[in-house]
Amino acid sequence: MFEAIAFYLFAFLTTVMFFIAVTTTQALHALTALAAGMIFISAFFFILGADFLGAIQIVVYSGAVMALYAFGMMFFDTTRDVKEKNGNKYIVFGLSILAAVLVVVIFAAPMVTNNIVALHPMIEGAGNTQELGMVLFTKYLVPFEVAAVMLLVAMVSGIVLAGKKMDLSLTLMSDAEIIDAKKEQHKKVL
Amino acid sequence: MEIGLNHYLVLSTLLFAIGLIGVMRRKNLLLLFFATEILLNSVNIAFAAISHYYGDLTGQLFVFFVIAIAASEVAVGLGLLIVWHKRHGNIDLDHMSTMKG
Amino acid sequence: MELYLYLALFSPLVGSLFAGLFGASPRTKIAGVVPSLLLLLSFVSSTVLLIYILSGGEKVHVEMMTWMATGDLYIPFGFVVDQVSVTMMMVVTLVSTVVHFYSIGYMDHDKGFNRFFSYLSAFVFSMMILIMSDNFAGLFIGWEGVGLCSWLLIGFWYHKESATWAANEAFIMNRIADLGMLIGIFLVYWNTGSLQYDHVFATVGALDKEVLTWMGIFLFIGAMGKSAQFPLHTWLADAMEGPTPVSALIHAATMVTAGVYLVVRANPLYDLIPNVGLFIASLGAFVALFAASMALVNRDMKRIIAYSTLSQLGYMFVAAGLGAYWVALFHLMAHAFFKALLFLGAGNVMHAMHNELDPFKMGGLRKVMKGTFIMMTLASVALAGIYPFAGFFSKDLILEVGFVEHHYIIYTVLLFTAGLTAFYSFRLVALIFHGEERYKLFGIHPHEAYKFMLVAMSPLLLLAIIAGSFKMTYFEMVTAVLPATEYHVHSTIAYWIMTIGTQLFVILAIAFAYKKYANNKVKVPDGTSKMENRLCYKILSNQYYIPYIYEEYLVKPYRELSTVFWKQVDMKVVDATVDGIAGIIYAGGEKTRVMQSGNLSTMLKWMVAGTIGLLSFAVVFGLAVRYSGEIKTILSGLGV
Amino acid sequence: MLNHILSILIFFPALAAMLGFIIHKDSIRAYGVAIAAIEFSLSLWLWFSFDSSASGMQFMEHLPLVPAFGINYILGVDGISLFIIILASFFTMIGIASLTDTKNEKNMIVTLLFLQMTMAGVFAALDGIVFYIFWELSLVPMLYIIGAWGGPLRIYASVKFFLYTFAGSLVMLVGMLFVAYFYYQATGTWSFAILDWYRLILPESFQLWLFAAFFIGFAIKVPMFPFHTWLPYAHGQAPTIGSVILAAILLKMGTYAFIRFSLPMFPDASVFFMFPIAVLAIIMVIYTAMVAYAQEDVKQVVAYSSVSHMGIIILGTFALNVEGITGSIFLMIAHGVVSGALFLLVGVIYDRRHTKMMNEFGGLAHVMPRYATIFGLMLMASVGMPLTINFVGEFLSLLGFYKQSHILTLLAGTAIIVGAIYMLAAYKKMFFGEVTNEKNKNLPDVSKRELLALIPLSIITIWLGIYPKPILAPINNSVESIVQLMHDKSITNEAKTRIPNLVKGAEIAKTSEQGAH
Repeated sequence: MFEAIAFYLFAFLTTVMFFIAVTTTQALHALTALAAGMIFISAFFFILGADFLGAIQIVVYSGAVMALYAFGMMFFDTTRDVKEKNGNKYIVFGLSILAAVLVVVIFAAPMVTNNIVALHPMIEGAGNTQELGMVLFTKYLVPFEVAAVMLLVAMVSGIVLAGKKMDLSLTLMSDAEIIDAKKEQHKKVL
Repeated sequence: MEIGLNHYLVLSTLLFAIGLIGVMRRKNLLLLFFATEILLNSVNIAFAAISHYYGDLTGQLFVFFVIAIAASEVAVGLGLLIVWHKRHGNIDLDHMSTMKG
Repeated sequence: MELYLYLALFSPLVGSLFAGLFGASPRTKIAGVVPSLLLLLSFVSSTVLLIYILSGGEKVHVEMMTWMATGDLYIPFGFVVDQVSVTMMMVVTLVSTVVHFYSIGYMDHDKGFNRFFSYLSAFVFSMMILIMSDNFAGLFIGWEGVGLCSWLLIGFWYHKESATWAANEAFIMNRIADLGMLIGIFLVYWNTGSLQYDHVFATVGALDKEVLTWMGIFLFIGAMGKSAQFPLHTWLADAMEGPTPVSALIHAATMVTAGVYLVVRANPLYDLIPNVGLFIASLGAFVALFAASMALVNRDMKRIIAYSTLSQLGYMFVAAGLGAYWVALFHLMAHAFFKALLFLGAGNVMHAMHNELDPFKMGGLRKVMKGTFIMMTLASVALAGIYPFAGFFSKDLILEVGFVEHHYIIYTVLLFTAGLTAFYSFRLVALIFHGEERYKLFGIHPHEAYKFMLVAMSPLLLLAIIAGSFKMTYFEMVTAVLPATEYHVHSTIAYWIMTIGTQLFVILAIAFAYKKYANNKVKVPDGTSKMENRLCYKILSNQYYIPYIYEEYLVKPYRELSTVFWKQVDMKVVDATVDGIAGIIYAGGEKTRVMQSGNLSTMLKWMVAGTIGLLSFAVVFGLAVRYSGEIKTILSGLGV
Repeated sequence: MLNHILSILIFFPALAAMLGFIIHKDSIRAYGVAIAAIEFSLSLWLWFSFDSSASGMQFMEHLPLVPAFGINYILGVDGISLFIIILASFFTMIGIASLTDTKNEKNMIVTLLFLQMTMAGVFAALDGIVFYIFWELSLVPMLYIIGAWGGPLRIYASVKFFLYTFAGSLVMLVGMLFVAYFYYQATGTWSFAILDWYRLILPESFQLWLFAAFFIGFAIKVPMFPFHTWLPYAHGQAPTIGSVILAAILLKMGTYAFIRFSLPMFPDASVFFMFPIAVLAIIMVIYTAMVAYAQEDVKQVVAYSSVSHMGIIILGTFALNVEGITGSIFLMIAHGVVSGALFLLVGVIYDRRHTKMMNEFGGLAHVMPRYATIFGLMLMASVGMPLTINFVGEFLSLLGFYKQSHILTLLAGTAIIVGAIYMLAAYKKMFFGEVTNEKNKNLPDVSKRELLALIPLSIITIWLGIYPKPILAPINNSVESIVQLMHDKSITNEAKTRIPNLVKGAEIAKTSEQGAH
């Protein structure tokens, strides 16, 4: 009973949050709603007994990713309303709903529910984190390491891409210097 | 009122649809990224739920990797976005048409 | 005897190759003399074989080597000399030897002298294969070979448009008939399992009547082409574009008689199908009359003789069709002698008249060309069938055959044609040799041909006179293999009435021809005289408008249809369809290129649409798998 | 060495071609001729060591490539493929020998040597995938030859040639994959070996579809009506050597594949489709002959005549009896020789006048008597004159098909009429009459180098016309085994009656199957 209430509650909350995130015209609102939705999603993980994932979800998504986005938004003019000039709303909603229905149909098809045998059955008496760790560092070690390298590469690339001219600090420069730097930048661009 | 796999799947689908709506209607690239995050998360829920109901850890591992990928994607994507913004002064999708065939 | 067989067969080939060696070099006498001597050798060998056969020898049968062998099919290069083929060999080698020697003089000034002898000897070789082969395939080799040589020789003066046109016409028309021949051969093979004459004719009796009829018809179609029977006759008159010795050899004495030879050779087959035989005889009688009528008014010396050949071929087919094979063969032989003589005489006249062919422009030539005059007159007498010349024995025999077999219509037609034959032959002789010397109007100074040419012709003259006396010897020899039916009118009185009546009729026709054309009043026609404007004259002189009809309704439509096929169908339908398919794909690319607007938002929408497409596939296939049993029953219910 | 002679035949020219890149430009020609001559003598050696009394595959080579899917490098020749391989190496040799003032001669020779590799590969391959690879590879050098040395429309022609044949062969590939899959279903192991496939007895409905799939690939290659339109463009634009090889060898791949694949694998479907294909073949014969008659360009006449003759080959193939199939294989060789020679002859006059329009010529017999003679000989061979090579093939093909249908054979037989019409008309336009064009007055007759190519072809034309036995006998043995195999395999009564049973051939068929392993 408790599980059901929790499910429906969080389901409602995530749906609303995400819906706000995709429909609002305020970028800040969207960011906030998204972050909230992420946290609510971690609740599902906890309900499903995937504690480790829940924790990761909060740490990585709500923490790291959202922080990144927040940083990113600082570069852009976020105070301005986001213009959304969409030609046909029906296409957008129609396509999405169609896709959703199809996915449901596929999952609801009886053949999916049968014949699935667990490859890595849960180990009785071990915590979720421990279980995951055992699989992750045995069978999925190589992908794990690859993912780690990928993250590292992504980090470096993110810094390299975004961090040009990071050595110039706007707060420490005089106004004239800032104008010069901007001019120089424009020249480069052009 | 037992909550079964199908409940999660329906939820996941619903969120996926919301994500798709976002993907299609957002013109601001940053907000488009938000929508992709929603897509990824909806799939994550489905994975976790299936993993739970079948007692198979593979699903959870997938979620793990998806999160890792999402994180890297954000890092690289935002980097590119910033570069673009620096060059063009906007991150509007309609202005990105160099791939016109 | 095999040695003689090979000598007879291959010496013309050697001669041809020898002359061919000089093909590109300037005229040398030796290129003409050597093939002629080799042909003489062939003739001597044939004579030896004839004597051997006459003295009761067994037929000579050799198998030189395998030609084609696959599956059950086995075709060797086999040659047989029996009573029938030895007769033909004699005719062919004799006439061709004479023609070769004659040509040394006739082609004296032609720069294609060497080439000419190469072709001519090749022709003789092909003809020898045709008559000596012991199977249908070998016959077909010769059959096509003579067609090829005829093409080469008709088109010998290839710079003349008319000559090359006639050559192609002859070749193509023969090809039409050859197709019939080929089909006949196929029928023979699949029904008897062999193409060897011995085997085929031994088994042919056991076959279904219908099959036999078709066999007979298709083989006869082949014969119709070579022997220029209606409706494939037009090439023969046009073939007169070739050098005159060629006309004498190929288009009078040998090649055109190949059809008759085929029917005679296949006598066991035709004996079994009298209906086809009757058809052959009727067609023969028709052609005899038809060709003779065209010869009546023609104004081209060589064409007149060609039509006369056609007419005589009709006679031969009458005999062959009515089962009197030996009579047909006998007339073939006799005809070869006097017709070749006639042509060679015409060649002399042409030489004298600087290639003028219109007899109305000649006249009175007997004073300058005594030898030729005598020879042509005698040949014409033989052709007309006056006793005791060769034609009397052979041609009147055919009339008797018609009478005895109770085909009175055929008999009447042939009798009438005999009169026509006499008329047009002597019309020609009268116009050329008698009357006023009209050639003087055209400033020509005729002269007699070389002596040795006349000497070369003399064997033919001799045979044209005396060939009839061989009748009984010949009969005894040839009936060893051919049905030995003697044709005698039962009542002696009727016989004498018929014979004398025919003779009188013919002589009257000759007298009429002389009266009309041998006087000094004959003028060169200029298209104004009353006779020339008559309808029947026009029809006859235009050869019943048949060449015109062929040109208008076969050749032109074919040409136009070909162009339509190329320009309209091939280019605009078939090729355009292919290009159209490519175009659709290309246009599809062009159209869908718009999808790649470069606008990421639009592309994302497409991406979603694509996802939906894939998902739908998943659903559809999932359902199909789930309900495959039901779908199958529904489909089978629909009869798929 | 004899054990690997087929591999040597295939890869020797390819290796030599690669080495050819480092040969100096001036000596490349001698190098090419030498390589091609060695290749030709190797193929002759193949013939001499070939046991013509045996009907099965000989000189088999076997090397696993992808064992999991039964893809193996299997080579072998029988009487059917042997002579086409020899013909291919022969034409490569005389083609290189008779090359005249070609720009980038080095590239041309290298390309030709590569082409030789693919041709040998196609006819020697006994594995579906290997066959397919060589089949597609053969397009590339030809594409290059047309595209690089062709006439003004060369790009269009080469792209059309490539795409058209490529599209067809893709369908064929699908068919091959399905056959292999079916083999897997039936036996539990994968195999692409053709000899394994021979043993499959497919249900009739499968046969029909598979036959259709293979048919499209082969028919475009042949090319059969209505898939023939790439050919005139390809011939029209290709340089002489390209046309020669295309007509002499590449087209034969289609008809060869019909005999190698379609007939033994799908006997019932072959019988089922016999009449429709025969009708197509007859349309091909008559229609293209008429189109040929309407042409103004002598090369197009020869090109369309090729299509017309291929119709007879198809007809002989689908006679489904020993006479017909033997005839069609023989006609493949015959047509290779004759059409190759005719294209060379057209090339001779094109080199001199740089035009192929017939109305530009006329009276050439005066100016170039030797040329006219050789052309006349080839013309007569082309129209099927007895005692020339073509007649044997045409006669046997038609004879064979006569067993199946009288009327259709009669119609197809008109080939000898319509063929004569266009050929003689073309000959008349070019060689007869007076020399009207000033430019033609002083044309030199065929040179020694050209004679080098033409004389051997003339000799073959007559020699094999008079004495076809050395070729006919081995072909006959192999064909008998195929026909017997077809008879044994066929399911429907129709097929059993249409395909003759050669009792004496029964043993041979079995041994040839065992020879596969």
